[in-house]
Amino acid sequence: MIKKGLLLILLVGFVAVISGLLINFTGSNELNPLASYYAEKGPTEVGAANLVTAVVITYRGFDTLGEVTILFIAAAIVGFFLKTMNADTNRPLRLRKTSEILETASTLLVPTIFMLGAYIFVNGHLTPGGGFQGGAVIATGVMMIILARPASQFNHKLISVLESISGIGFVVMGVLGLVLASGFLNNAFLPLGKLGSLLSAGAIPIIYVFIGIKVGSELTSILDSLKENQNEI
Amino acid sequence: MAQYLTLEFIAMLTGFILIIIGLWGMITQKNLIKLVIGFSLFDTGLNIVIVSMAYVKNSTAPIIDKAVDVSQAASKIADPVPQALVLTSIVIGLGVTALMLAYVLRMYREKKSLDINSYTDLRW
Amino acid sequence: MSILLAIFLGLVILVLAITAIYHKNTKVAIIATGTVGLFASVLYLLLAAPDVALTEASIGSGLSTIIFFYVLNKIRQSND
Amino acid sequence: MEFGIKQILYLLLTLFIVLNYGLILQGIMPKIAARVGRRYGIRWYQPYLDLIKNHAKRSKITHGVMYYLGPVFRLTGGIGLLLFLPVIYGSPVFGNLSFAGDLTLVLFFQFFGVLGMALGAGESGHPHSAIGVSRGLSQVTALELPLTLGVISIAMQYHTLNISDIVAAQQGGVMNWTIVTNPFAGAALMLTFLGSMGRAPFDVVMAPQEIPIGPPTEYHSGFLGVLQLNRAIFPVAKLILFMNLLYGGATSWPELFIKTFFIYLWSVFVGVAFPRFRVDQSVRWFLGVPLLFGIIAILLI
Amino acid sequence: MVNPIHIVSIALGVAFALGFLGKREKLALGIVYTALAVMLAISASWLSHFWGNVTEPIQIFTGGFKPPFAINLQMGLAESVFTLLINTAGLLGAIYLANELLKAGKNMMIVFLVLVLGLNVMVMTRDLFNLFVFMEIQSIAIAGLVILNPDRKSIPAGFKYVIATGLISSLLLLGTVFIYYFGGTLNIDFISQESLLYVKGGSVAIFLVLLSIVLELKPFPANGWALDVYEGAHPGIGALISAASATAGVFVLDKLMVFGNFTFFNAISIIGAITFLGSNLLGIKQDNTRRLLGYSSVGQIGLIMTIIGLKPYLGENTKFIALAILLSHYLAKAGLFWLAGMVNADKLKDWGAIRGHRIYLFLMGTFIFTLVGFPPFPSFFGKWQLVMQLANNHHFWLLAIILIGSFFEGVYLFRWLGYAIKWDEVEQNYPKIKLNQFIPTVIFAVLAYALGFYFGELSGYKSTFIYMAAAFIAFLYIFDFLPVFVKNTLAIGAMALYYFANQDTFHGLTSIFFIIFVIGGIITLLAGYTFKGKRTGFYPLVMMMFAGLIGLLEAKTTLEFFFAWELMTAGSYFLIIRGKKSMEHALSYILFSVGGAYLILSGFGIAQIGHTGMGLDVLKDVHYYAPIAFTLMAIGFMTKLASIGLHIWLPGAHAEAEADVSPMVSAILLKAGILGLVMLFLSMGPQKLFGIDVLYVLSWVGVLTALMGNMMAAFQEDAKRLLAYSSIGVLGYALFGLTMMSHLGWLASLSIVVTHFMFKSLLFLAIGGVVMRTKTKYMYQMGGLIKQMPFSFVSVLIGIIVIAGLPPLTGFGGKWLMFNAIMENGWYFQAGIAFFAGVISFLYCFRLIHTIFLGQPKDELRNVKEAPFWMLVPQYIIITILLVLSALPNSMLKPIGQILLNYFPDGALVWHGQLAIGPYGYWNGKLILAIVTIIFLAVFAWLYIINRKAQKVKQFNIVYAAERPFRPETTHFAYNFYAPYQKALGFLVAPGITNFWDAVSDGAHAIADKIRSIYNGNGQTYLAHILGFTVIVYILMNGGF
Repeated sequence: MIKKGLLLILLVGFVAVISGLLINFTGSNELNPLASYYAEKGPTEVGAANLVTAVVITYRGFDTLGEVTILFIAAAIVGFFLKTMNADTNRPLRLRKTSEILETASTLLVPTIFMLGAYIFVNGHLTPGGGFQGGAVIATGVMMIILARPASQFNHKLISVLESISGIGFVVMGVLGLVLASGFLNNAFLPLGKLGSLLSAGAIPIIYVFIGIKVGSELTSILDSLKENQNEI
Repeated sequence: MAQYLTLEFIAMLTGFILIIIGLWGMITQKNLIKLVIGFSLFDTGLNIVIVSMAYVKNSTAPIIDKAVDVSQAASKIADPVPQALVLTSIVIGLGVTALMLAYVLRMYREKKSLDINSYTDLRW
Repeated sequence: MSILLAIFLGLVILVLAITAIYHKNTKVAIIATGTVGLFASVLYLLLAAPDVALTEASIGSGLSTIIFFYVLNKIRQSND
Repeated sequence: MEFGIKQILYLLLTLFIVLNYGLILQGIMPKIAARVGRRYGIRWYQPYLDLIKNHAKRSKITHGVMYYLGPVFRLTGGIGLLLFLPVIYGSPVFGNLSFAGDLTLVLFFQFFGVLGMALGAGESGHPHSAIGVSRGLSQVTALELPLTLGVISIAMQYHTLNISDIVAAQQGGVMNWTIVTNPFAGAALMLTFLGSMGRAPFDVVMAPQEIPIGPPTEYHSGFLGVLQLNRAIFPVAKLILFMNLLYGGATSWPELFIKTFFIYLWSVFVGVAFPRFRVDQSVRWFLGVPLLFGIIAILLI
Repeated sequence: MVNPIHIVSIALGVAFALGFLGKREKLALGIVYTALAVMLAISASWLSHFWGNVTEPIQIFTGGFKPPFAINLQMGLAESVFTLLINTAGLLGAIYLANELLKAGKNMMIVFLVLVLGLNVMVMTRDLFNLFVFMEIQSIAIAGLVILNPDRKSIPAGFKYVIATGLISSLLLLGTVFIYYFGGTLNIDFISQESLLYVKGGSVAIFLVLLSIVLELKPFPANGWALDVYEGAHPGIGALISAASATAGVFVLDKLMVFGNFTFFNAISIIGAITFLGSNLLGIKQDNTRRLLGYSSVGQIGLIMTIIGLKPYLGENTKFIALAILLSHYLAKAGLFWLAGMVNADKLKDWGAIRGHRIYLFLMGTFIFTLVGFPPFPSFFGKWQLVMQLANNHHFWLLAIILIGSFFEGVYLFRWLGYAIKWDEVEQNYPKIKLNQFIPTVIFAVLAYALGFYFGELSGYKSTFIYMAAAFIAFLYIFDFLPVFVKNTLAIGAMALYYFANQDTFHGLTSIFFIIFVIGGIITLLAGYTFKGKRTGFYPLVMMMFAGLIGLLEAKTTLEFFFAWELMTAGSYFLIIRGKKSMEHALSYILFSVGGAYLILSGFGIAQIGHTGMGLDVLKDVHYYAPIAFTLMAIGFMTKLASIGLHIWLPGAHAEAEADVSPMVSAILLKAGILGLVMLFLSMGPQKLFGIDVLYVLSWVGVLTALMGNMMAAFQEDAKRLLAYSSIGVLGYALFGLTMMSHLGWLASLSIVVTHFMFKSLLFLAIGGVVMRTKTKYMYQMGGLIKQMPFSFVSVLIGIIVIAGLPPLTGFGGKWLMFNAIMENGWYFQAGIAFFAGVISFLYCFRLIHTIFLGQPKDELRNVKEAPFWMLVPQYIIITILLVLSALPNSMLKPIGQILLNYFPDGALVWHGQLAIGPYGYWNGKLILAIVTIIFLAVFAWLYIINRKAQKVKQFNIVYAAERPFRPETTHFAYNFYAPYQKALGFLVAPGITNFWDAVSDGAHAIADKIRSIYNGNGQTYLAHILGFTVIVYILMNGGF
């Protein structure tokens, strides 16, 4: 109890520290100059209607590259981690039976879910959403398959090839930006097109496709690693 | 007081309290899964804080479409930068959470215990 | 109007968060955590951030809850 | 300084006088002590007899080189000490070799013989010798502290380490003697003198009355003879040193005999009156009262 | 120039591409190596581009837009250096981990590559949020690499690491976004400190950002998680974390400090200093290798934090100091971790397995001396500059903390090294040399030397002598397989060459020490011919020690002096530890030496305040705190002299050393302390500290040292220990003489110094020879050896006559001079004690010669031979010199007096031939020797005449009450020789000082033990530590909330 009390005091102290942030927060009435620049120049410089996408993919594209990398190594680590764990156990694999309804529903739903995911990341520069969200949706579809057919073995090779292709694609896009346009990850080496149309915003749709595939396959591989544990009892 | 009764401030307050709750969970819950939950809440709180920061009074989403014209974008939209940051932050949070959970699983396999007090072999 | 909604969302989020921390049943706690994410994404919509809302819903509350459950299940199973 | 055959003859003369004087003192003092204790005592010429007897002994054994050299070191130390002292003040004849070194030399040279003797005795392999040496050295070191303080006090008093100069400064009557002008230094010195003479109560080193103990345990015949020569010369040299330091030195042989006789008598007197100390006791004793006197003597300069 | 962005594109491209390779792990590893090598090449090419050119750093605009609208990376001189370091550690670390990576598969290769990439970007990026992202990459990658070999240790450690860094990066993110909110930008170059600090929220945001960077650098005490990782992870990973990751972290902190105001700088320097002190203190209690290295890493990074925090004071020097210390840490810590991986010994004592392996020990020694800051390594120059600058800025508290922390670091590192060299309770077990692990380690060791010389150049250190000596030492090390005879000849030849080349260069007082060091060195080296075989490792070390000693004389600046001082300490440490049972003694030697060296260092530091040069003459004109500087340096030098209170290291160290090392360390090495004092006293003169004359206090220290040293010597049973204590005593005299600051006092002191060199070499060599033959050091186990070892006996006899100061030999000269000097000076009580002590020396002298050579021979020693010929040669050379000096004392004293006239013109001796006349007395050495010899011969002749045919008898033919003894053991009176004396005065030598130091050591251990209990192993507690650290630092910085 004394320990809890001490922790409480600690927490109160921490609250006191960060309250300095809160009480000085008054909201904003207008955009700061940086954001205004994005709002004004973004559509013309980048050609993306979704300004968040413009920032994510182009202005701060380097962050996104790092972010993809984080997910990538997280997947790699989880995969390695759980793989070595499986290697430790020699217990026989017993599978749980799943209901037929789930199996049938998944057969119908999964293609749709994949389509939806693809749609989200292809339209990332126009509407809310993008590679991450789309990738997550695809991963959800994968999860459905796992739930429905626990026995199904993923083609690891395929996942990792997809992961590699999309990852390299992203990097290559970046380098192309450097070589053909004004800088690494610049999207303007392809025509910017008309604002608001699908084929606009230069390389952003392509990059988002790569990101979508990459995130999808990375999340899939995390789920897959966990799945292999899942079925083993 | 009235200056605090705004959408963004309430959201931010929520975020801060969520941070505190998450933190409290992280430092008091002995269960490893609860600890990770605490971290996850902390993370969500942080994201709420960032998003509320992006909000400009009476603004719309930072997307140029029929509702928002290019010319008036600067006065109408919310700040896209923090939103972009949050996207990154959420994904990173997922990565970290997944990693933590993988660790929890592995640790459980080692000792069959979810109590953090069982994992104090390394010390001093 | 949106302020009231925000207050409501905030309260729900906090209650859920406390549940997540203190509920004895880990399953409930995980669900509560996921729900916090869901309500947060609603809050993001209010805050003019649809991109973030979508992401939070799919990744922050969706996928991470799934991962939580996977792990919990795994732990349960190896308990047998 | 001319150094010819004449000087050597003078040295030998000094040596001869001192030797005889020392032997006679060796005979008389036990006699006095015995008479105090109402015993008859030895004949006064007994030391002469012993000396002759030892030199004439036929059985001579040796334990090795150092054993052989021990007595040589010892006697060298005794003679050297004597010769480095100005014996008769103002006499060109008996000023000896004091021009070679000062008081420091004399104080340190005392140990030359001691060390050599100890080495010789050591080689004999007799444990009693070693025990005696260990005791002797312990005791000597302890009395050194008050002695040094006293000597420093005197040296500071006269601003010199030259013994002849110290004696010169004391000329002109009893009131100029150091023992009067610097009584504390005198007291410190006289107390340490008791220890350096090796008589009771500080004679456990030799333990002459009981089982033989001490460095010369294993010595006999000619070796012992040489040691006896030293035993005659060495104390007299020391007496002369103390006389020079404290009692105005001597301008003639008779004065020297009288003064040294009484200084010697002082140690005999104490020896008769007090029981023997163990070594650890004597060490502590020397670091008590004599040391106090020494400190006061320094403070009073 | 290749665009630095390609560091990113190549690393990521390769990382992503590894997925194509399927199961071809070897190919994957090869590609990873290639990628790392290309990254290394890119940063190296940029370094060469910026090197020496004052070029503005170039900016890389990602996204194609100028900052602040897009993220930019920067590549300048600093960035190129740091990325080069990171990539080097990355490539070599990957090579080191080849087997583990192959086993773990390509996932871990990916993580490894991405970690190196993340660190690169952390260095290059100029965007705050981008920094956050790549720091996350770093944390996650490390968390992954921790489980390279998943086991009970690494997994919980990794978990603690994940949650702790998770919390820390969340704090960073919180701060970052609020910086954006209050400052309107995320670009580091556009964030204006003023506008942020203007708002309270802004300052909190800055606080959170900087604090989380500090937390990433593992400040004490919020660093339990990091220590666990160091302990739990594979050493190869530990190396990477400690070297590369910390390097990047330091750079980030430095980069972000542009936000910080003065308070932040102060806070960081204090946090760093506390970290340095705290973790090094806790380190002394540690017995697990990797955790020990963890503590040390944390401490070193703390030190660098301090330096960054001191930037406002250090100004331009920051770069030099920080880099010097960082590089040393980088090389040494990576090297040590790698070594730990190769040796694979968990407990420190298990390192005894590699004892005797010269390559492993060479590597380990190199790294440990690099860490502690010995020359010629960069950290030496860094620490030197740091101390000078701290002193210049009057940061004395910080100075003290840093030096104490360094000292603690020395404690555990040297203990560890000692175990590796000497601990013989584990089986010798040399790990097989795997080239992929071995080569990176060797490269780092070589770099440590190379960079050391480079930093030496930078700090204006140039001593051709030391460089030549270093070359010679290296030569001896490489050609260590040659037989002793050749190496000994080479060593003597080198010394002789040096002597003849330089005999005219030294004038004044240094020439005395020149002769002692060089001629003395040659004489003692002669004894080396005794040894057969190779004597592995001996000659480089001897030469190192002598190079240090001579370097002291060659030194023109304080830096050169200190360099040589430390070199000498290092060499002598290794020499001492070569002895049989010398592990703990060598440890206490090096610790006292290091402590003393730090005092000297701080003394130099204080002395040069307000000076621009570093010449030794700054000591002549100390502007500030002169008495304190004087006292510090005096105590420092007295540590080497083993003055009372600081002496406890000496007896063991000198007694346990090898037969010919004892004379070197005792007769020659100790003189370095005298040299230091001579230099100090001459330059600074008498000083009053708090109204007390320091020299007066030192005079008491001197005589008490003499008294205690001699008395302790009298009570020893161990012959070499006896001599060691005797050295303490004699040097007490020397110190006493110097404190008199008069012509005679110095003459006395220096003549004692010179004769001490001779008689102590003589005695140590003689006793060393005896010990070699009898295989025991205990005197009571010997006895009667005069018949077997007559030559050694004569040596000892001459030696003790000199040591005791008996006329007619030359030792008396010193006593006579001392007496005159004291009388002149008026220090009578000291004089009394000095002479009391002098007489006590008879006690041990006699004991030494009696119990060894005289008395009853023991049965088992009846057949020992005379000491080896080459042990006797130097002895008889010395005896010859001693006899000449005894006969002609002015041949030594007159030149010394002549030299002293330059410094003390008054009160010189007047010489008439061999007759010296002082202010109080006179002394004619030649005459005395002649007289004594004549009397001696006359008496001997007399005895021989009356005793011509003495009969030689057997051992037991002695007069013994009633019965004859039959066992030498019971008849040889040797054990506890001075029992009555001990009974009377033994209380004076009660081990009070030893007890005092024991108590100090126990106290430090107890405190460390208490403090480290905060690291209870619970990850949650560590989170609480992080929170608590945040709160407390905030309160302390702001004086409230």
